[in-house]
Amino acid sequence: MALKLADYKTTVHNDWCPGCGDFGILNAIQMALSEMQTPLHRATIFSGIGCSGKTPHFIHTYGIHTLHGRVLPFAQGAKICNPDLEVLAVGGDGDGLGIGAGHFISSGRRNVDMVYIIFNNAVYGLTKGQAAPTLKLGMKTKSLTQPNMNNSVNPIALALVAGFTFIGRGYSYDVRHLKELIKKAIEHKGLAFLDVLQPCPTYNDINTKEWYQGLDNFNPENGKQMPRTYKLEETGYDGIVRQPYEASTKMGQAIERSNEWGSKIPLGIFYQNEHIPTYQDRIVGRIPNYLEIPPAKQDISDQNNKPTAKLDKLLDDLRADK
Amino acid sequence: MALKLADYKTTVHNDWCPGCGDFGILNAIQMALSEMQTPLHRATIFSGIGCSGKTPHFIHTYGIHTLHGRVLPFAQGAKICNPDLEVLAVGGDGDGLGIGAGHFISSGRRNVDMVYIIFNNAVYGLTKGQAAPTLKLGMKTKSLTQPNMNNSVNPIALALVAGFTFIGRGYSYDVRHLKELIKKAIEHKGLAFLDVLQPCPTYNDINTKEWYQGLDNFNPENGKQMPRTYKLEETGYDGIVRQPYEASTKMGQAIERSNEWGSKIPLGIFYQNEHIPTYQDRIVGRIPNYLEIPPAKQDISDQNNKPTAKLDKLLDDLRADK
Amino acid sequence: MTQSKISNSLTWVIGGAQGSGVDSAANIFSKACSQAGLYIFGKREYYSNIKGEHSYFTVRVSDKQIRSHVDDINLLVSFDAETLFRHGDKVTKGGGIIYDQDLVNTTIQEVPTIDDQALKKITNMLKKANKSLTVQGMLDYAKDNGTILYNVPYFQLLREFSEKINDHSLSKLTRTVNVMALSASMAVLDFDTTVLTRAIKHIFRAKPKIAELNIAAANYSYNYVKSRFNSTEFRFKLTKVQTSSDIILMQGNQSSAMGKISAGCRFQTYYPITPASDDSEFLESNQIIESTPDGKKDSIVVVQTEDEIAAITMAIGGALTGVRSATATSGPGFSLMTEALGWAGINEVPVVVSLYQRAGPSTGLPTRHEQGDLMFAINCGHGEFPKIVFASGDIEESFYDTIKVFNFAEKYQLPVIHMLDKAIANSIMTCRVFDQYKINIDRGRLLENIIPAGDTGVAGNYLRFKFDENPISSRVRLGTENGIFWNTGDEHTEEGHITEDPDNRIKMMNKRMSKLDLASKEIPAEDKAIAYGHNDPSSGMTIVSWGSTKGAILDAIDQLTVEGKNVKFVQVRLMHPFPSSLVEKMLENTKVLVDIEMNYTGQLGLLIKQNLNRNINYKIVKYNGRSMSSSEIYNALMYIISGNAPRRIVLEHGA
Amino acid sequence: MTQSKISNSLTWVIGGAQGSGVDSAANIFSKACSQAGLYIFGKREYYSNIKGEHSYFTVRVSDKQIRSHVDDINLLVSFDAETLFRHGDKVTKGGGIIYDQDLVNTTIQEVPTIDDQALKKITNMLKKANKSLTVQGMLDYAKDNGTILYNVPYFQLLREFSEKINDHSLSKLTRTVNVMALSASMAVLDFDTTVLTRAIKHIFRAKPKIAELNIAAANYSYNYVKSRFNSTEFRFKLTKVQTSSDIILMQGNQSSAMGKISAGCRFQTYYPITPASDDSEFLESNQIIESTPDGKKDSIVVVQTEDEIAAITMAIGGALTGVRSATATSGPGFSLMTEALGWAGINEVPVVVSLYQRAGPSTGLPTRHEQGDLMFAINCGHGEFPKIVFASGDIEESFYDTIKVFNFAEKYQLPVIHMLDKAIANSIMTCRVFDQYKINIDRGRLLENIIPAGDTGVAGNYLRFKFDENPISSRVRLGTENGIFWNTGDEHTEEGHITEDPDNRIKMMNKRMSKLDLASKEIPAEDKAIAYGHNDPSSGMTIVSWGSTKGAILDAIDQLTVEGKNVKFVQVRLMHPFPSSLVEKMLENTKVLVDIEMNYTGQLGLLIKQNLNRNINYKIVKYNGRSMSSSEIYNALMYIISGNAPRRIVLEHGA
Ligand SMILES: Cc1ncc(C[n+]2csc(CCOP(=O)(O)OP(=O)(O)O)c2C)c(N)n1
Ligand SMILES: Cc1ncc(C[n+]2csc(CCOP(=O)(O)OP(=O)(O)O)c2C)c(N)n1
Ligand code: SF4
Ligand code: SF4
Ligand SMILES: [Mg+2]
Ligand SMILES: [Mg+2]
Repeated sequence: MALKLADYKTTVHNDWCPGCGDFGILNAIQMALSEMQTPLHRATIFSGIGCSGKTPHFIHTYGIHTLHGRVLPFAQGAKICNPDLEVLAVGGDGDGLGIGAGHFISSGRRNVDMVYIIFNNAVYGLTKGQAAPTLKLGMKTKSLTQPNMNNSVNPIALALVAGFTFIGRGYSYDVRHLKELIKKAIEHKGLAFLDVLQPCPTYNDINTKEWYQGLDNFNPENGKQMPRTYKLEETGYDGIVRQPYEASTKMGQAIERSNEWGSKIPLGIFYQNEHIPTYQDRIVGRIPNYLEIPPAKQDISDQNNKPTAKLDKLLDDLRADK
Repeated sequence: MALKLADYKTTVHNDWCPGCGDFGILNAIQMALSEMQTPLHRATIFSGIGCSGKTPHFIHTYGIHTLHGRVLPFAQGAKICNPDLEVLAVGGDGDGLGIGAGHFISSGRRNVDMVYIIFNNAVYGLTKGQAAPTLKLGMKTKSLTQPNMNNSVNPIALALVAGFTFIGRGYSYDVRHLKELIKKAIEHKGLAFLDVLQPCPTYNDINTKEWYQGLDNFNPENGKQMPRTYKLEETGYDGIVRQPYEASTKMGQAIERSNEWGSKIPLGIFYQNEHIPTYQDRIVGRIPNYLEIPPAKQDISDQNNKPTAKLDKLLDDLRADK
Repeated sequence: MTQSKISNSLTWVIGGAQGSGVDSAANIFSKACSQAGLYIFGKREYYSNIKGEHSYFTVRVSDKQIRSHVDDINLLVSFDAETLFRHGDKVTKGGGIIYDQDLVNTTIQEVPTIDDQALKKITNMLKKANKSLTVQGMLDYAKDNGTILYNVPYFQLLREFSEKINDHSLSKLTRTVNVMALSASMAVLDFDTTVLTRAIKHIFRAKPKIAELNIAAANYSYNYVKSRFNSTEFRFKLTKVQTSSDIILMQGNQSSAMGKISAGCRFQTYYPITPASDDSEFLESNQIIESTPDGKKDSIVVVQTEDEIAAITMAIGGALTGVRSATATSGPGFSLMTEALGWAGINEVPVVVSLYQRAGPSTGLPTRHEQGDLMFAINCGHGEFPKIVFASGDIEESFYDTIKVFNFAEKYQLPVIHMLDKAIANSIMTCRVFDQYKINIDRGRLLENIIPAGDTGVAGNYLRFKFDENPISSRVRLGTENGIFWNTGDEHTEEGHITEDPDNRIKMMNKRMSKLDLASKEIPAEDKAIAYGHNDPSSGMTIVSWGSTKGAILDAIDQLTVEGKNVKFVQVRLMHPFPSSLVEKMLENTKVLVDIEMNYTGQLGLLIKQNLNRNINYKIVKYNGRSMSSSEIYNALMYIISGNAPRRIVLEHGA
Repeated sequence: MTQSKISNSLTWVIGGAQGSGVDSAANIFSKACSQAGLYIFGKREYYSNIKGEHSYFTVRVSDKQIRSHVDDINLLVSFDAETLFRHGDKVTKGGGIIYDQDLVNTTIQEVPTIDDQALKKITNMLKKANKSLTVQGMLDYAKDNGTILYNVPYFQLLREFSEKINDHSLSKLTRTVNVMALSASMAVLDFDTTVLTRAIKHIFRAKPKIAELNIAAANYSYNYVKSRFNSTEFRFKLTKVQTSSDIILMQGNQSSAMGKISAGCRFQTYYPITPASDDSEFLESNQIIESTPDGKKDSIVVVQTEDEIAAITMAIGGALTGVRSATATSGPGFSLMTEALGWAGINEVPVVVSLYQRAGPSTGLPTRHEQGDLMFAINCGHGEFPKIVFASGDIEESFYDTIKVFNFAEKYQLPVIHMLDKAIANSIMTCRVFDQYKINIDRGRLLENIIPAGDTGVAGNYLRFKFDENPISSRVRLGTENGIFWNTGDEHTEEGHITEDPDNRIKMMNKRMSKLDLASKEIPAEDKAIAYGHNDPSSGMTIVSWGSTKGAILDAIDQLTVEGKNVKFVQVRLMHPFPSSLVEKMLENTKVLVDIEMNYTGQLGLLIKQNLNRNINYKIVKYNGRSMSSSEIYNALMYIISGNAPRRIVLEHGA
């Protein structure tokens, strides 16, 4: 029996602020899973701490709401032990690029086959609107008493340099497009990253829905109001590395596009490279039968509760008479 | 009286392995300071933990050997409180790009006016040769029982994306060139990063002195043996952003060069941009007299040990009769 | 039936959705009371949520000093349904409820923010009382309790008011509903409107337009209620009394920060976390510091870091330049700081951590109260190093203590963990104006100059960790001429260089750890522990506690005294090194020792056993995330006095 | 003067620069002894340095089981000057020193790795004895002590040997100098060369060529010494005895790792740190696991993470899939893990942390020993959550205990901190071969399947934190059909969703914390504490201790018993929850309680006071970074027995 969208929803009361961009991302995740008919029990959503961190509670799959900044190592641990799980990690920009930036870099180096989605609202939502790492230098949202002191970090470029092998950007109010991105990220073999632009109407009065829609953004040529976001795929941009040798060029163009901001903000797939072995592949290089019997599928004791592991060889080597 | 090179040396026994690349870096730092005639007491060398972390003990300036991975926040704290100090932070690649990667990113966002030098030997020296974040995927140094499982991180590109405003690379056996780089890094207004290629003869038998010298590296054109490293400045490369609008192009070319590795490894200044306000400048935006009386120069109590701060205004506002 | 009036003594509660103005209404009320010369104690309860979940503010008012809340509500002020469902049953006989007439048909199921557990509890209660599961049902329930109901048709009033002031942006006006509810309560209490007006002006002093609008709305609502209801019927009443100019109305999330400014703290790092961020944000908003001599402007640099590890290490870096440096955090952040505290310990760096406790473990109940971090703070960090752990008991103490902890940090050259908590941070009270000159600044052995070798005076070849100055060596700022030293997390020589020599190790450990003995000797008794009251020789009952339970305990034992039962109370303040002999002395003549703590284990109890070899006779603990009321403590103590109490009493009050 | 021969009982020490083959020489010696049927206890001391600093290896040999080292050296084996300067004076009368003739003129100032403090100490000693500050001076000093000197001209031997085997790469041959020194000692001890040969082969089994070269060099040196010196003149002698096939020679940095393989640990994360990394590296080198049924190959995935926060959180992530997961670390890394341990605590996730203690605080003495993390481990993490802290006393225990701690973690669904230390990790000893089937695997309430709703059996609507299974609910792996649950660091409902309800909070706290009561009840006595021996009723002296001091204490009390003095020893193993009543019982009849610990504070002493309300009469502590010898403990106990000892005795032995 086909799973319906409703099957992916819980009855937990959602207490995000009215109009929060998080709702769109939540819907997109649920739609993606439902369109892919991912069995409920096969998926696990991991999250960090923040408004965004509450996401798993609203999704009817396994849901692990972890610690601030640590969602990636938690999620990787589960995926490595059981590669059959569909693992999605989600969290805020403060969570992932502030306190969690170190794990972000190191996860890129591993390329574990899973998806990581950052809810990018440029503020620390749940702690009441402090500047997040994606807020531009000198910006003063209504939640700040003084302009932001720090340069912003570019999540797309950072992911690229870290080694993520699928990098895209979505917008929380373009749920359909975002849903497609999430599906592609899930299908990707390797670590996929999605930077999702997420208005926080409560604290961020700069990067609002209206701002992204471009209500104040006029085409210099024809004077027409135009949305700030545009879709890479609609411009003929192709971020997919089809041959390994293309990687460097494609990275270059992705970086270039990632620097666009202000009146033109690209959405879509910036980069995808399936020629990099996943962490799972690399483990197979050490443990040939890893994918057949990964840690989670090993019987460690027999019916008599005796260990199945045999230490004979190891111990023999140490015997006094050896 | 002019300070001599010897004045910058301590009598502490140096217990690095014979032939360690760290010696060259130490010498270069001491030479740079001495050529710049930095008063001994004005400089503070901060370090992380590792073989490289022992550096400050060999330099006769203030020396703060901190915690593994935390050298940057320690150093920034001191520099922010006393902007008159000459602050150098040094540490290993594991220290700075493994456990410390999060601080690396966030420091880039701040652009505190100081220098950070990574001793890049691609291994965790002091813990006996485990793979460091700069070791390439699949490499097996003599200290490893199995090939490295992780992709390497590109320190130059990472520094660029993080927001460092001066980025260079030196080689520990080219002490003169490295010394010049360090001097330029010190002179730079903003956060300067130097990636220093540092052979670790004890554990890394891949990126050895001989390898950098190119004993096995032959020019495909003339068959002549050629060193792997070359100097950017000798190829006419110019990484300096002279006008703000050049920044993006210069970043692009820096990224491109940073991807060179193998038979051609660039040394020198990849990027320099003094158009980004330093953290000190940004504080002045909030606290106009910060540079004249920074935290370290404020008298907090008078001769009678009474606080100089006056709370009257704050308290008045709270009075019941207000 | 006429009842005697109760003047200037009541508990007033306002509730509503997060973001709907509950706090500002309560602040106006509190300010008005204090302007009227009354004493208040207020506390805020809220969810870890930005908008929509239920929050409420309790303000207890009195004409004498009070320090805690009580369980009962005398006047419940509401403008939503949830507040009624959650608190309607707690209003006392003769108390009142102000509510929105339009909501009476709202069913409990229609309120999405009432979680399953609360739903079950309230439903059961209403069902048992045969009431409908609606606001009306709850109001009926309250009426049965003897509560008086005041319905205010907010929407209608707003509409009328909008016409009156000729402003038809109802959605904007709707934002004054909190103030309307508040002023309705003022009318019921027969409170002075001029004070109300002044209070509104004060709270909105940064936004005069908004102030004006709110004053108009307040008056409109006030007059409506006055005209509709006979306020003399209500038992409780607030009247203006003599105001004193040396009383302030102080919030607990600013008192320690203010202490930092006075203490000369000039560098604070932080990573946002509830309930600690307010401390840093207050400093950030007051970064320019007026100083003597007149016209001198000092400043505090506040840095928002990437995480708590950076916060503590950056603060230590700052401290090395001789700046009084601090960071403020809560449990999760503190957990991340312990490695660096060890570094500060071994390098003898003074640094202050303001630890605003909240309910743990892990994320726990991030906006709720607990005192669960005591044993962790004392034992934090691998290895052994000296640290001072100090706990303040209330808002007033937290100001003075903040100056003291900086003195301790510098005198003994070690990290100090200053324990505060959510109950202090999210409460507000009237107290005597802070005397910022009461406590001197003592920087310990901080040298501003080193006389170079050859000259007389301080050792030419400066040794940062000189043994013969045992145990406290002179400290210099980074950048001092002739003062070069080294620091390392490794065991070190007198210069600060790494050494693994076993004998040096012993000497350095002795040097560092013996600073605690010195601190134990030198720290004045009143900073170690304070004994309040005395006990009846017959019962010999003494309470021991620490931190923010102080106010509720004092209020409870006052009540007992009134009834002729005397209980002594020992408030421990210096938690580590533990003031064993002083506390021992204070416990002389104690037959029944009662430990009162906001945690599961009874952590101070463990310390007393560890340090005094003395058993706790009764534990009164609470760990439901809600601070203790004096009523609860009073009841529990009465229970113990009755002789029938179990050895461990778990308090459960609070919504 | 003829002295009686001492056969098969001696302390042998070899020293040299880090990286010069000290360890392999000691390993060969140890292996040879064990192959000869003898028992050994060996320990390694080294600097936090890669090459050049002084390291040494002590091997005590006996024909009976031994468990510790003693202070005296009977045979000192050296091939550099520093070893002589540092240890020459510790060789007993009648003991011997093997040294390089070419070094006699080396002055102490010429050895750069002798740090200032050591330099001062040695210089003073030699000066006082009127000896020159050279190797010769030290040798003279030793000679005065009655030590016999064996000079071996290594360089000359190497040259001759090189000619003999016709291999002129002297620099390569120089690397056999360690084995030459070792075999010289074998000659002096009159030890069997065939055993020596076999041992060399075994140690170099991966590199047969090198083995061969070393055997040749060994024989050359052996024969030289035999021909030059009359070995019958030396008092100490080693001879082959009956070997037993059930004795193994085990290194302490592999025993717990081996236990992990047997326990079914299939996921280990780590960040490199001394002395914990060896544990992970052993697993990494043995990642493919032979299993039953025959031919089945299981495996353990070992991940080197970016830091310790990632290590613990990744391990927890793995544990959520039902895999027995662990991480191994030392103090600085452990400090970073405490926040995540609280998360595991509140979410009831079984995970094991192998905490290899080293001397703290901060970086401390990273390659030296201490037991300084006990109180930190017990109280780690903000807030209150259940955890088990378990301490192993020696290499053998550490194997079995590792299996037990995984059982505890899964039965009680909580994090377990398994305390080990540098003394265990860097020691080697002969012990009975491990019986890997002695301890069953107990996975607790881990369900592999959930029967869906409507069917009979386990609740249809699976609740991860079901109350009525109090206190331990059934656990499923992520990915189990019908088993969907949630986890959160916030306080949660039975499903695992966030809730701030105060009553639920109390129930969940009770559920979690009461698991400790259950553990206290169920964990067998022998896993809580073990009492050894008995005390003389007259003296009533009992020692209490924990962890790796065990061996030295047992050896010391054996010695006391020989002298007719009986002392009881209580080794506490379950450190938390503390086995109060069992220890209380074990301490019955104790008049003098002596706490022995490798730390400054006497941390177990604190626990005893906290849990037993009982004072410690004497503390014997040590915190110079070097493990306790049985001689030191023996002496300290004798001191106490004498009645003149202070209440706190600080041991100071060790180089
Ligand atoms: C270690 C730690 N430090 C601080 C916090 C407090 N905290 C909770 S949410 C949050 C930031 C949330 O911002 P972000 O990650 O951007 O998520 P958002 O709320 O914007 O979705 C912080 C700092 C915490 N929970 N843990
Ligand atoms: C928190 C913490 N974890 C682990 C260690 C152990 N440790 C000491 S040095 C080191 C790595 C050193 O590698 P790197 O930073 O590359 O410096 P190098 O020795 O190569 O110069 C580690 C992991 C530590 N000191 N602290
Ligand atoms: S604070 Fe911002 S991010 Fe958080 S729920 Fe509200 S709108 Fe969304
Ligand atoms: S281990 Fe490597 S990095 Fe460390 S001192 Fe030796 S050669 Fe240098
Ligand atoms: Mg955010
Ligand atoms: Mg390195």
